[in-house]
Amino acid sequence: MLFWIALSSVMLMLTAGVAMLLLDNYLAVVVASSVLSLALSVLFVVLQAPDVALAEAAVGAGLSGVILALTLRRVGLWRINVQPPAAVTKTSTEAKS
Amino acid sequence: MIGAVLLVVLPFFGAFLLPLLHRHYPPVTYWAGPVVLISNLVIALGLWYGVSEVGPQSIIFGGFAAPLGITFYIDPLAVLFVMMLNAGCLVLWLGAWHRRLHEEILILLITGAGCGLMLSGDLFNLYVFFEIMAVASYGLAASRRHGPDSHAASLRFLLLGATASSLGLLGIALIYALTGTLNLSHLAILAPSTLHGPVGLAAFALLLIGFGVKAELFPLNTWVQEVYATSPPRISALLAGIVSKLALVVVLRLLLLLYSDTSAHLLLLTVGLLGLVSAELAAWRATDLRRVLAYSSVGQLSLMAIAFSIPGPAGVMAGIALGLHHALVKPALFLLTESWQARLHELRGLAWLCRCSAFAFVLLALSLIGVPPLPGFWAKFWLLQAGFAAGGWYQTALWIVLLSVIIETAYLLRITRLLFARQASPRFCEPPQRRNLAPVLLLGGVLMLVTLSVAPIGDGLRRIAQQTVDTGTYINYTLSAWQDDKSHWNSFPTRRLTP
Amino acid sequence: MNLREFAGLIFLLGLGVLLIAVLTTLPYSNSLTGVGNNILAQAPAEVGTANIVTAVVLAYRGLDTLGELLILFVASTAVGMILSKAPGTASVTPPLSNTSTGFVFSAAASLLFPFLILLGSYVILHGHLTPGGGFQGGAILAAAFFIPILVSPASPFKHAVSSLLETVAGLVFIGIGLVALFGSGYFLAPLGHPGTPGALLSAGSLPFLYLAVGIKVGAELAGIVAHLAQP
Amino acid sequence: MLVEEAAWLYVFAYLGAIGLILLGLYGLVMSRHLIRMLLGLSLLEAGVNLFLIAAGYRPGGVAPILTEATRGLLMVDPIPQALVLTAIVIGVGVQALALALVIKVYQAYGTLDMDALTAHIAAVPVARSAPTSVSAEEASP
Repeated sequence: MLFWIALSSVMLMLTAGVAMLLLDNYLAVVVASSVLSLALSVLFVVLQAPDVALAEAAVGAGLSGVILALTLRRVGLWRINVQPPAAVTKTSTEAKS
Repeated sequence: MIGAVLLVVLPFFGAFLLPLLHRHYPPVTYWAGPVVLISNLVIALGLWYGVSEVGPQSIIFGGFAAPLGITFYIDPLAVLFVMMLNAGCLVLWLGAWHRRLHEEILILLITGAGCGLMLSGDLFNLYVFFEIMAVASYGLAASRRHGPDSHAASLRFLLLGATASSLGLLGIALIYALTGTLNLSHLAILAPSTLHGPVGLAAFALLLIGFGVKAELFPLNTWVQEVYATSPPRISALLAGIVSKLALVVVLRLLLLLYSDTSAHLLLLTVGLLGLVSAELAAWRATDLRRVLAYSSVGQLSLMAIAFSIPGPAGVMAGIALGLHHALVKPALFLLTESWQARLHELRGLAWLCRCSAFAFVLLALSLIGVPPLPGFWAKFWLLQAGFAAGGWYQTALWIVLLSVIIETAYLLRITRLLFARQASPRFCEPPQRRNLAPVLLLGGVLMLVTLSVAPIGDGLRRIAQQTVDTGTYINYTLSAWQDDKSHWNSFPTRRLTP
Repeated sequence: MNLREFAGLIFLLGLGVLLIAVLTTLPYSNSLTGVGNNILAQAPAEVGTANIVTAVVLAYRGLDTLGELLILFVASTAVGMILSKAPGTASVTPPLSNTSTGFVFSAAASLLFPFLILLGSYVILHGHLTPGGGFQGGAILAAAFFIPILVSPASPFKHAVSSLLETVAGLVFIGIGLVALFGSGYFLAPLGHPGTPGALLSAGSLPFLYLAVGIKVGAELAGIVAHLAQP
Repeated sequence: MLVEEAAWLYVFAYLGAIGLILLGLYGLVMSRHLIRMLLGLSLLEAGVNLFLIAAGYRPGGVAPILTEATRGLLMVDPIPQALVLTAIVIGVGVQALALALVIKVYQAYGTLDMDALTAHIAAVPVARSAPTSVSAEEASP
């Protein structure tokens, strides 16, 4: 039982890690980073570190995802539909005005 | 030895208190910093007196004996650099005309963390203090008010620095996995059987990456020129002149205590040589005064790393001398050239408009090159002496060092020639701003004073170096709680010490 | 592929091979020293915590915890410095979700608030008994305060209050350490009687230290989120 | 190399940690987008944390929390857990600072491309007005 929990959480963790680097949709990236933290905290529980698991779940999955999402909103990447990067970036003159 | 604790805690206390006080009484930012720094300096002088009278001391935290809790080890090297840090921050404080709350908080935190970094005898505690210093430097590097460039440079600095310190933490994890302890003296006892192998060397390389970013070591110094070109001179002076040395001193401690085998020394030597050559060549090609100074700072720190990589007290002495000399000269240069043109070709003929600052520049540059009566000469002389005595690879390395000194001479003399050029006059020149004058004069005065008293200072440094390489004393003092029973690592007595 | 990427990949490959090779030589917890074992054996009697990780965090390595609080303090100070001095670039930022935040969200947020406060306080105050403590509880407390910001970005966040809490909590932490320094001679030494491990009122001064850690972490994290959320 | 009964847990944990570290470094090296690089950084930190926890694990050990049920049993090493608690919070602080810088950089340049930033910095000594304007403003508080 423990074997399968550990195996599946490692697999989930690594998959989420790859997804974080490859996905184009930043909404999905934030979700992937939270999934990674949750899988990691499951692994911490399996490794008999409940304190660290709690911290990882609260800080990694919750808070870190929130600040990432807030930043993405302020740089204009927080959108459901993926657009080509040229349309996403705004020019510096716009920013200055 | 309560003083050593206060040395760290006082700046932190001040930093916590500053926002609250500022809200009710804004002028507090003008004197809170100097008060903390001066009291720190007084405490450090007291420690210096104690250390030179009684010998090295160690203190423990929380009342737990050495390998279980965190220890501080107070020896002349640590106290010397603590004094350098506090005095340097105080001198730079003189140069700040307008004080902004956040900057003052960050500088206080750098001071406290730097003191802890010098004194701490626990690997992870070193990492924590190093991180405080690093994060505060990222903040300071981004502190120019109208500079998006400084934000960008700070961001690049942060990415490099955070990556490297994560790898450094990986090195700490490897060491912990191999030995099961984090106390430096405990590790020093265990090192010959556990860390002197390929895995231990890999851990050292990872730690070198971690600490090397701030120490401006070879592949990790791309941030240096960007940050120093975009941040205010006061911050550049602080980071280049003072903070970077501390990281290198930590590397020296690790090298002496944990890695006394030759491969680690050769690794540091290689890194230092590569950094030296690349930095001097880059400085020669640079067309921007700030970048020239930044690259020359990388070169000086690489020289210091080379000196530290030479086994024995002679190399350590040369390294300390190089570090202290650079801490005198480089902040003065950064502050002096604040109001000058950034581009080299616009400096043409500047000397005929503001003579005093041009002459001061030439004096500092000559000391940086190492022209005989000035202290820079003696630091380099001691380095060559130590390298020559060490023999082997180090003698080969000396040729590269000499070559780099020639390149350094070439670019600094080129700037001097531009300053004194007759044919074209600059469009305009401002004298150095008054706020920078006091620190520059102070640093220059100290430089002159050192020139006049090289012999006693050399003797003092030699004694400090002797005590620094004496790792047996370090281990005895920090592990005194269980030194009577050294044969059983697994069953050492752990008792709660009661005063 | 430029030189930087090439060098990076070489480094990556080397590090991977190195780490895999290292795995074959690690002692796998048959550690040479008894530092961890000694702490496991001594902590309940010496410090009085049932959760030994708490004993390590606050008693054996209390200085690291102070340092970690300072790093958060540095980070929040620097974030405040960087984001507060926007010279008139009040750009319009769209709300976090595409739909406007409706009644359900705001009602849920205000309903959640007391529960999160309760949960956070519980996790902090039982840090010496069960898994959890100042960091975890602090993050939960922070969540209680920033969830209203996420729901309606216009809701005001009192930076003055959070900074006051932050300062007081930091001063309490250092103050307890200094009391120990002048009382028993050791900075951050556990004060008071250890008591019986497992009781709520045990472990001397450690619960107070963890309370200070929790409030400080909570206030700083909430302040950081508020800075990032409000242009 | 591993003869213990619960050795597979070590294998999973260490391989997972190495996988995360390498993924994170890959993201940092191969990507030029600031957000991706920060994601790589957080992957790297997570991997290092997992490595530390795995270094403190003992086969058959229980969590280091003393209750009636665990009295007398073998416990895992508490020190790495305390270190990782610290490291997690450090990681969040650094990430928050980095994201704040990302926001400012985006407001100034309108781009999140690392190469563009490098180009901007490389062209820094364009105007000498920067230091004087700062000092002029700072002199009159």
